[in-house]
Amino acid sequence: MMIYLMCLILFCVGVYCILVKKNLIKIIIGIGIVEYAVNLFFVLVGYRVQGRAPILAQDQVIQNMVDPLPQALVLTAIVIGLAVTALIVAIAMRLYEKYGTFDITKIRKLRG
Amino acid sequence: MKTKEPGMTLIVKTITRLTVGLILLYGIYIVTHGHVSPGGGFAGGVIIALSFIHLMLAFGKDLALKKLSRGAASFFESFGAIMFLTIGLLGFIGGYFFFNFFSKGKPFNLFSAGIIPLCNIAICLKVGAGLFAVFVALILLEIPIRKE
Amino acid sequence: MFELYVLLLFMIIGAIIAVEIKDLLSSVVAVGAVGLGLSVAFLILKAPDLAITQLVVEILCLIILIRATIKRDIPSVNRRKEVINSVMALLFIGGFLFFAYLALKDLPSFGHPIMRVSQNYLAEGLKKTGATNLVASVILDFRAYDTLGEATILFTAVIGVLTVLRRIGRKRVDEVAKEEDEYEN
Amino acid sequence: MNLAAFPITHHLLPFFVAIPLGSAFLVSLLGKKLKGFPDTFSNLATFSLFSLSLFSLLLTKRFGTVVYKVGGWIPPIGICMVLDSLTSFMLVTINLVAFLVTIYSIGYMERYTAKWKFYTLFLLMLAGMNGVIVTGDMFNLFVFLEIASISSYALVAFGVEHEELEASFKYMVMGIMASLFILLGIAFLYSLTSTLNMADISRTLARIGNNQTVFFVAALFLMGFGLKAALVPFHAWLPDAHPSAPAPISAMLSGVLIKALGVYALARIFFNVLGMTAISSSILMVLGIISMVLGGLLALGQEDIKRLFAYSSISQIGYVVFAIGMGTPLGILAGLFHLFNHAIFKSLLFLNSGSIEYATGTRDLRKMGGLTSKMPVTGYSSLVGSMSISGIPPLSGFWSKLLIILAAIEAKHFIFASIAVLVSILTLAYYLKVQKLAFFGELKDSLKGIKEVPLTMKLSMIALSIICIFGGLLLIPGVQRNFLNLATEVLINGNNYAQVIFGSIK
Repeated sequence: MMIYLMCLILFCVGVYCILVKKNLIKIIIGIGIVEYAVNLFFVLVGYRVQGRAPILAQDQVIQNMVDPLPQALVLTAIVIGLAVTALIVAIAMRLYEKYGTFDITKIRKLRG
Repeated sequence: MKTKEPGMTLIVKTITRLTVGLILLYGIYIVTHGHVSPGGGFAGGVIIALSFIHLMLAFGKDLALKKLSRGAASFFESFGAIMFLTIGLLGFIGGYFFFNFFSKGKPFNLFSAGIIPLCNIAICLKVGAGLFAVFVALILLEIPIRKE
Repeated sequence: MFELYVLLLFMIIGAIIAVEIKDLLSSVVAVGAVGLGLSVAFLILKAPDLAITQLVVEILCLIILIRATIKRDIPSVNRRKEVINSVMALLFIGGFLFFAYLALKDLPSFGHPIMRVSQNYLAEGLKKTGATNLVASVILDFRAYDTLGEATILFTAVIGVLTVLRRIGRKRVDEVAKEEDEYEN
Repeated sequence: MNLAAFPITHHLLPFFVAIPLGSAFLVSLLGKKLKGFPDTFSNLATFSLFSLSLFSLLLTKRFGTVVYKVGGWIPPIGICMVLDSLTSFMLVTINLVAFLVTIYSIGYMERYTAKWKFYTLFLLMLAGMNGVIVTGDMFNLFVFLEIASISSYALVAFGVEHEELEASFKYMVMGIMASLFILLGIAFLYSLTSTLNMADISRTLARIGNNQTVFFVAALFLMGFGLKAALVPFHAWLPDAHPSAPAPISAMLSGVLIKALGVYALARIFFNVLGMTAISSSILMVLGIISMVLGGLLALGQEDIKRLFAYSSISQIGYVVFAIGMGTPLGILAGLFHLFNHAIFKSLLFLNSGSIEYATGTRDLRKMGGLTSKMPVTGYSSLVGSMSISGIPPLSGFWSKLLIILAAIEAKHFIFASIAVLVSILTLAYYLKVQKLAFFGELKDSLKGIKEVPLTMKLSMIALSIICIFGGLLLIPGVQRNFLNLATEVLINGNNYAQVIFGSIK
């Protein structure tokens, strides 16, 4: 319970960063932090007390493994995070090229 | 007086020369043993891409591009994607999309688990080539310094 | 599980430093530390696959981010405090945490997942797929369709990056521009 | 594996995803070398998808709900694909618009560089949308939602000018936030129910009963999918992102993307998975009404033609969400009908704006005038689209708006019904403004030399306006029973969804 809450606090640090900061790179960092928090939450959900990693070993009967499904999902989520980061960094670099700054308050051609 | 070579200092270059092969080998190991030990196509693919990126950071972009050109990278990427989709479609042999139609083999062996190692290889090709292509594109983007 | 608490505390502090520090490069390094902490946390939580993946992805992300920030911009981030904005954000976060707290009460407690469906993977994974790494058996056999999606996302992002980095997007009205731009070859 | 127990026709279900994915990979592999290959191949792909979706209508009529087990794993162990009437309704809508838009792109995209990248991303976006519609698994829905979103981020920035990049960045930040909220919601839901299959979640939740977690998850999903659908407190990205994209993409984004990722997902999850309650119903209705009014008011003041259309999209999505939120059979029917109609006329209008930009090089309404004389096809089809969206009888928009208002009266929401009528008049006002400024009046001197657009662009605009004119025919009892009513029943059924799914697994 406490550990879930700490994980969500990490989530909120990222959200705060996205909502308040005015620098493109800071926003990207905020997105990264939120991603970490969500991935960690998923793995926490599948953890089992005294559990073993879900990998079988030869000639050995292992009981009480942790849940493999969230791990598989988080693997997908990490890849999605990487893909998104690569694309958003590319866009941020193009914006820097066009405007000469990472400051979002100076990047304002659009009205609303 | 030497002409300035591209890349970093001699120390970095020497160490890179020693380690880059190991990194590549480790990536291949991770990919091919994805179904018996931790790792898999994705992690291995990233490691393989990192070995090329390592080369690029140490020796400059020309050498790395000579080893793996951009055309080849984008070809491997599309090829890996098509290979993965084809494995999925071949599942129709067994009756379903993504059916594990291969023989399962003996557990704990390298050649076991049906389509899983094949999928790992396809993903590794895709991921390695794709990430390398992204990195090269980002490196080559020269941004003019502007004075307002 | 004591070490997990310490690690999470470390990650939260690292995240706050990454958010609040002025210098962009330091900020990127701090977020890298958080990512490595996450990788260790995965190891403690018995997820070696994820630990490996997180580690290599973190390295790649750091290289990309450092590449984007190095020698760019004046390090001082705009200091003009927008009080209203921060207060709104904090209010939203407060509300979010409050409702999350209520919601967490009704979840199964930490360390005791229900595992109704996953039981099948543990019991039959080896017999039905032949893979001893059960995570691999889930991502590439039971849920291979998800992985197709995942590979496609990466493919999309690569094409997207190449698209965004084109030098010229539009042809002028009467200009017969050359088809391929300089990033092609 | 016994094939006989499973009719061979059911195997077409994976092809809704496999065809666009495969063609995207092939276009990216060969498109650079072979001239003309991207054009022909993409059109072939979207055409075959459209025919398949029409065939899927027959399939649902014949077999009812079809559940396809991917990899042969029985759900909830594996992922399943579900084809029910709502799915095939959405598939027809999406693939129809996509087909007509690809025809249009042949001519229009000549103005941009790197056409093969455009087609690759376009097909990936289509694959993502079809995947979202067809899936029966929560996490799989998230994965395909991300495919569609990421390709749309890149497509918004396709012109790589200042505004496009800025709009794309804004859209991307918002979109990623939305995705992460959705992912967090899925994590909570997984912890609570220990399954990812939508039908299984629905069954488990019905057993658990009321729960704080479900409430929180509903809030997360509302935020996430609300952002994707651009409901009003979350709408800020849409008026930037939709006008910045190339016209065919604006048509796809406004016409179908916000509906597939936003409205469809919201409806499916709230009705069939979480279960509709009085609170969620009234929240959806209020959000719908606010979007309707605010979108309409903001549209009135716009001078940029595409921006005006974008605000109008917010307003019309408000209608759809409001109608579906009522939860009554007539309301849902009206909402789905309006969804279909809006997909048609909004893509038509965006294609018109693209034609204007193609011919004149401007999007500013004040610089246009008298275009009908020079561009008759664009002019008249845009007239049809405008009149249809503002609800002039006998065009399709009139019937769906009438049904929405009737449904509101039937459900005794008289205030909301009168607001809907007023917003309809507002809609007429700003579309008359478009018609007056752009197509009627004196031809400006600077526009003397313009020409009508190429044939392929004309073809798709004509096709869309014909559907607009005859859209009302969908309400003829025989057609309505098979197309709209069946789709409505899926949502009305609510939690029985689980029984239907598990009943039809063979």
